[in-house]
Amino acid sequence: MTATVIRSTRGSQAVIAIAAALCLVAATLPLWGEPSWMREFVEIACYLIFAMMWNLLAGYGGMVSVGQQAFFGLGGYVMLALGNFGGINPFVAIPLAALVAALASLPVSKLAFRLQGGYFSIGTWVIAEVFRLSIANVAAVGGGSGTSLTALRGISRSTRENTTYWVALACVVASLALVYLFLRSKQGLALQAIRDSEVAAESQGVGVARMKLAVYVVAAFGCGMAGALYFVSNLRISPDAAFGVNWTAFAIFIVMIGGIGRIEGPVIGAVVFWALNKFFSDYGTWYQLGLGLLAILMTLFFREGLGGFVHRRLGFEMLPTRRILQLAPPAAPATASRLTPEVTA
Amino acid sequence: MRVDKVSKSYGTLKVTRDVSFCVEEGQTLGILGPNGAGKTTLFNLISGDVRIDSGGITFAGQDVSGLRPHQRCQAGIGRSYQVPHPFGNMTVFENLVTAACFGARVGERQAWDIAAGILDKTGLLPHANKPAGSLTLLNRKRLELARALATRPRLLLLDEIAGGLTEHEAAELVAELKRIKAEGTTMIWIEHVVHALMSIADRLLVINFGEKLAEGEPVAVMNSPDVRRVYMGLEA
Amino acid sequence: AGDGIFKIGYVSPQTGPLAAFAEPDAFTLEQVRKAVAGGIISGGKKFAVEIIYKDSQSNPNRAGAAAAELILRDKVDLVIASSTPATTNPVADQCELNQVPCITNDAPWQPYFFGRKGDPKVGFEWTYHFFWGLEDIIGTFSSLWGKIPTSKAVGGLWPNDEDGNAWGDGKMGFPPVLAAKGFKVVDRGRFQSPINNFSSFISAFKSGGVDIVTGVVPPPDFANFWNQAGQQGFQPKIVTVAKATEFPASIAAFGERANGLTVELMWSPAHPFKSSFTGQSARQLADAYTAASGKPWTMPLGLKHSLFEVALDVLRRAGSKDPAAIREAIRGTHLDTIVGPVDFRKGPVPNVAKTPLVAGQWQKRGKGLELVIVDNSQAPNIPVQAELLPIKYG
Amino acid sequence: MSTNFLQTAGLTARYGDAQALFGIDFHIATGETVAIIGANGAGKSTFLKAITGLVKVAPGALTIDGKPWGGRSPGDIVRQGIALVPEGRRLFPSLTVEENLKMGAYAGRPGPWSLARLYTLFPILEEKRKVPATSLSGGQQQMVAIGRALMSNPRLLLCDEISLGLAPIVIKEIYDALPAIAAEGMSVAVVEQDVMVAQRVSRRLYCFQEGRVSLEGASDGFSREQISQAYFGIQT
Amino acid sequence: MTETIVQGLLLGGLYCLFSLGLSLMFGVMRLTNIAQGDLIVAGGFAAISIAPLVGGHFVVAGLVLLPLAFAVGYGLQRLVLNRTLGKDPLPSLVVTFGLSIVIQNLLLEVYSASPRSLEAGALSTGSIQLGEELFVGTLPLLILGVALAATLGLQLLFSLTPLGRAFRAVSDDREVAELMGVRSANVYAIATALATALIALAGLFQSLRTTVSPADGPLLLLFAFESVIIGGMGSFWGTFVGAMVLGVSQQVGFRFDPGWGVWFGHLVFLAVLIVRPNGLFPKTKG
Ligand SMILES: Nc1ncnc2c1ncn2[C@@H]1O[C@H](COP(=O)(O)OP(=O)(O)OP(=O)(O)O)[C@@H](O)[C@H]1O
Ligand SMILES: Nc1ncnc2c1ncn2[C@@H]1O[C@H](COP(=O)(O)OP(=O)(O)OP(=O)(O)O)[C@@H](O)[C@H]1O
Ligand SMILES: [Mg+2]
Ligand SMILES: [Mg+2]
Repeated sequence: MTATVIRSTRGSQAVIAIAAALCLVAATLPLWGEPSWMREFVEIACYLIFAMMWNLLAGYGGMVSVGQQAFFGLGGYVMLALGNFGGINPFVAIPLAALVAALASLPVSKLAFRLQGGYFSIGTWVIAEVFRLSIANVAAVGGGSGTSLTALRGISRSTRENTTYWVALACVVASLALVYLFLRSKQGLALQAIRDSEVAAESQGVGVARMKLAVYVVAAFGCGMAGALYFVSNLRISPDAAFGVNWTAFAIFIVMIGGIGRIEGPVIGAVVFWALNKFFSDYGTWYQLGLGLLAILMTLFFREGLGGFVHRRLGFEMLPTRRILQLAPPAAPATASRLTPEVTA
Repeated sequence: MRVDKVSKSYGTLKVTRDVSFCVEEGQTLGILGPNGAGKTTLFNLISGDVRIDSGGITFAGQDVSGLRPHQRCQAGIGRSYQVPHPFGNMTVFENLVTAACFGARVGERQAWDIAAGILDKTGLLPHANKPAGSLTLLNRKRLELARALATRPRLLLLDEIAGGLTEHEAAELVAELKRIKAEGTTMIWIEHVVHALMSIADRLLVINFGEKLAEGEPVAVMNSPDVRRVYMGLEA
Repeated sequence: AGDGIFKIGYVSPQTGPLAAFAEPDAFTLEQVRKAVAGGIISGGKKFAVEIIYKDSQSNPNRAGAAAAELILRDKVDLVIASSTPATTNPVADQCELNQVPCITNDAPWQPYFFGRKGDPKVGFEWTYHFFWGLEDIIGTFSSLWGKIPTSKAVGGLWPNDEDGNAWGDGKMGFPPVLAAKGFKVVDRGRFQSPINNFSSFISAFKSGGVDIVTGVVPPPDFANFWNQAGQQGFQPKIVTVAKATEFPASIAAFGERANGLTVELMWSPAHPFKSSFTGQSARQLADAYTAASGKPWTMPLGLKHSLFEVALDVLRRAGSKDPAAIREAIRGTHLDTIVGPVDFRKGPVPNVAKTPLVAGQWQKRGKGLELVIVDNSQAPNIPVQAELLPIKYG
Repeated sequence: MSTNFLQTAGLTARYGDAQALFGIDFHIATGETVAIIGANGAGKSTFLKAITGLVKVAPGALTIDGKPWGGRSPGDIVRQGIALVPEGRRLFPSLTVEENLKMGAYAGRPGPWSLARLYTLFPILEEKRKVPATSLSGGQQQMVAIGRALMSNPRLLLCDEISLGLAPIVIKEIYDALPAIAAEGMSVAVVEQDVMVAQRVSRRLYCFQEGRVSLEGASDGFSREQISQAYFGIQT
Repeated sequence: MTETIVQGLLLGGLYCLFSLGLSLMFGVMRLTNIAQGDLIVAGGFAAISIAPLVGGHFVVAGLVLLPLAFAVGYGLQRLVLNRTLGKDPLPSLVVTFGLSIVIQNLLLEVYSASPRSLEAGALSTGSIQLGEELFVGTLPLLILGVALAATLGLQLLFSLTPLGRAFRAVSDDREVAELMGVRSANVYAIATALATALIALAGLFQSLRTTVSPADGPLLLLFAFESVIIGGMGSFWGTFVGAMVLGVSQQVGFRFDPGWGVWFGHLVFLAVLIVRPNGLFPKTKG
């Protein structure tokens, strides 16, 4: 039997086309935009990548980590060390730093995976603290006081800013594409299966332990990348800034607003977060308090998030991962007009 | 496939005691026994969901007792659960695609074809794009079977898939199982619906209190006084 | 439309553990805004002055981001910042990278300069700082400690942060100088703040015969130390710990046991200086603050005030919004401020100007405690108000 | 004395999207013993859960003493004197035998049953009262489960497959205790897979099939064939 | 060395108070309260605010604070946390995490970032001399005593009273417990109320022993958490011992090098996790 499977709709194709066009326009931003826009983009890009990784872990892998800042900070410090001491261009050091974070997550997972549920969350936090305290005792990177990235001194401001911006854009597009393709692939199926029932997934041939580890490592890679990127643009690092739990706090906020367990969730959440930040961040304490409250209210009363809401309203998924089996291939013109078969096997 | 003196305890409760049996390739073994006799536990031991305390399990000449469940599945042991465990948020079709991709280790495209074929055969095709969580119990049980089939098993473990079926449905199921059997698949089937089991099993195994009570040719087993008393509750 | 307006960006830790430093901000800003309400004359033209105030949340990360926002979004002409290296360093780093003039204070110059990997031969291009340095505080403290007979054994409480690392540094910090002056230093190493148990310090201090305790310690840690010292019967004669005992609010938390604590004093109502733009004396400024806020005076009041004094002076002399012109004006600063003269031409290293430092002691005056000057060895022009008293134990 | 103190009319129940009961009409009189039989998944347990409030039903679907009680919390129902011995015993593992029994009295209904009286009924439990409940043998655990339900001094005792996983001899022991328990005018409804036992202990009998009542009437009024028919929907 | 251990045990007393509430809530509801540390800090600030209103003595402040905290905890569980319970741990984690942020910023707004402490009078520096060089502070000793009493009290409550049975029963099998007439929503609320009272007590002692400031919460949570895991989940004596182990480990770390004390505590925690994933005294069921 030959199956016809639909993997995207007109709507979702339009979304992807629009996104691609936006990316192209965005790539030319340094030619016509304000430097401050680039700066804002880079910052929000770091939050977005971090939040996407958290979503992958918590929303798809069922691992609610409060310690991803361990890899964020590690990424930042490795980038700095490579740049300041290794003489490597910090932009080149970003992927290397992400790689180191991914490698570091292997032994870390051995510890963290011994805990489940809420204990996993706080356990990962303890591990992040161990990272923070360890780095804080390394005098070469300034100990508890932190240090500055000197490797970029001497490069003109506009070159530095434009490059940072392009690198950030590339990182965001790459992470989004990676997550999207991953979730559309076989592995994505396995991940969803694990989320629904670990026992059954295991009995259907899915290597649950390996899959979870893979997700954890990928998330560490992404978080490390976000961290390296952030500190390339920020130029100053300290253990408290790099390993602060507020990174995870913002990620949780972004994901809960946008909709947990959906690819577009963090993107929507990040846009909302950016807007809130722009208009309210000067309210300091009250702003943060409001974010916390909003996360609570979303969880209690609006768990699908904005992404879920939009999905219900639009009637189609913006970035679908589903496989819809076309039931009667030749007939059913009504469906065919709405749905476009993408792949036929 | 052979099971050699396997035992399992939960705390002080010995659920399986030194059970041994073997199934020839292509044959169908039926397992009977009162509730809580340890039948499902036996399946859990074979599929690897639960580790055995002692004894060994050999499948197709390979000792599988040390393998993880997913490895056993990939080795060809497919199972369905007594309490259905569908991937509730995925569609029925995706449930099967997952099983085919990872259990039978085929590529996506091929998995689609396998999945669609099995859906057709098991009558789930109309439900293909529904979330599995929205199925009725009956269809969930069908899905259990379909998903197990999608892993292309050489040995199929079926846990009470006929329970609650009407006469007509049960007959259809038996016919389907006979087809599967004819393709050369080995089966072990736990079932309380005795007549359905009788119509397909080559041999029967009766378990009581984690121990083998009787084993052998179906009619002979069913007529043995022990079985009539313990299982059917009939004073022989 | 920015012509004719000088924009000053101001970063300060309004919230977070360092918030005590920002307590006088509201008062200072109001005072400055009133003073420049009619604009200032620079290069013969009239400029309005706009001040944009950002919170660092006591987080170096936020401080850097706030500076970047000021530079890139608000397009400020001059960035100023103050209160600990955690604020000054990231802000100055941002300014240096974005080529915007920057003036900071209220952080010893060594953590500022060397903490930012500055080279004494080269200096920085855009960023300037005025405050005292470790040589002043070491000088003041050692002079202070010589005033009464002690065992000359000094116990150090230096945490693992910007300040602690600089103060306790084996080459630039307290230990070598104290050793040269005949003090014995008992240093158990940098501790990770917050820390809730000092018993290992206390037993080391006791066995080392320590009579003098010094350090630069966040208030909660010091509270722990001080309580536990009491419990363990450790009774040093002198306790001179920076940060923890600088602020009336944290002193109030220690209650009676704050009596006799000593601290470095960078500004007080008794300082014989006047504001360059309000003409107030130090006493008048303190009184005005107390009248407006109902709170006792605190050291950052003078420091914040002086920061704006320098900023406004620089802008008056700059003559235009050109960053280079503003930078030249900073370089040429020679101004008598409420914390003393600021002169960037002399500095110990490029980009740094020094202001005077004395030492004070919390002494019982009437019902409450008051911070009075007890040592002026490093700044003889500031008069001493009282004798140093050893801490009394009831 | 055929006052039907508890009655259901057109009772339906669902688990999420899956409907499990499709309009059950059931009644039981004070002092009456009724059996419910049916295949796996027929909905027997669900029916008992619906009565006790664990599964939500429409207010009018369940009447106690002529008043609607559907949709109330399990606590409200137990205070009305309806106690359930749940399927699979479900003792509290971290409580001792005696603590488990005391939990039964949590609702505080006055009545004849006390720890002392239970211990005379099941002396073995007094011996074991300090040990964790789950370390008992299956039959003893079932005694605890029954005792726990009795401690609430119910007017109606619902027993869900209390013979599950028990040796026939133990089953006999427990069912022999039932008349003594019911002697004081307590109603009893037993769910049982073993038809013979069900017929023996009850006065009337309901047979469930796929969420519907397929047979109802006096227990001794049915032939084995009739019951098989109602049970599986097929001829054995 | 003796001194290090004695000091470690005294520190453990405080950690034990930090962690009992966490242990209780997890034991009854499988709920991990990320706001634990911030609630402790809030308790400390509440005590500081109440003390001057009732004449300044901390004992009186405590007597006012405890019922107040009980009520707050009851309301919190009834109105907020009960909605998050279920098989999926995510909602309760996100909500308590959000709560932690809300509490921190609320405290910052109300009390500012300045650290504050509760006046303990002579108690704060009082001590008992045990050996030539061995002083034991009266206040830490009192805290250890209270921790011991609280552990014992909880253990007795759980093992001897109907409420304790209900706690355990609901934790084992909520559905069947409801069949017995237990109102689980209410039982949960009482558990959280008790936990919150303990948390407030911990906060009171924290503000007596040292200072509290709004940003302190997360670290306190980690200490509480480590105590619970080291001891083994769901047993109060385990938590007590876990707190002692953590206190002594940190103290040993400090003795070795003041920069590594807390770090060493974390390391011991991770080591326990590797060697005995279920803690030193896991609760055995069945
Ligand atoms: N995870 C477990 N922990 C403790 N006891 C268990 C566990 N799983 C099963 N048991 C016990 O093992 C015994 C056998 O259970 P099993 O599920 O194998 O029975 P079964 O023969 O499949 O019964 P049924 O016909 O009802 O499906 C039962 O007494 C059951 O309570
Ligand atoms: N918690 C649940 N969630 C979803 N469906 C359920 C649940 N419990 C039972 N069901 C389904 O409801 C239907 C009736 O089940 P029920 O347990 O009442 O059957 P039963 O007659 O007691 O069977 P058994 O003899 O196996 O105990 C079945 O289809 C079952 O799968
Ligand atoms: Mg079974
Ligand atoms: Mg049942």
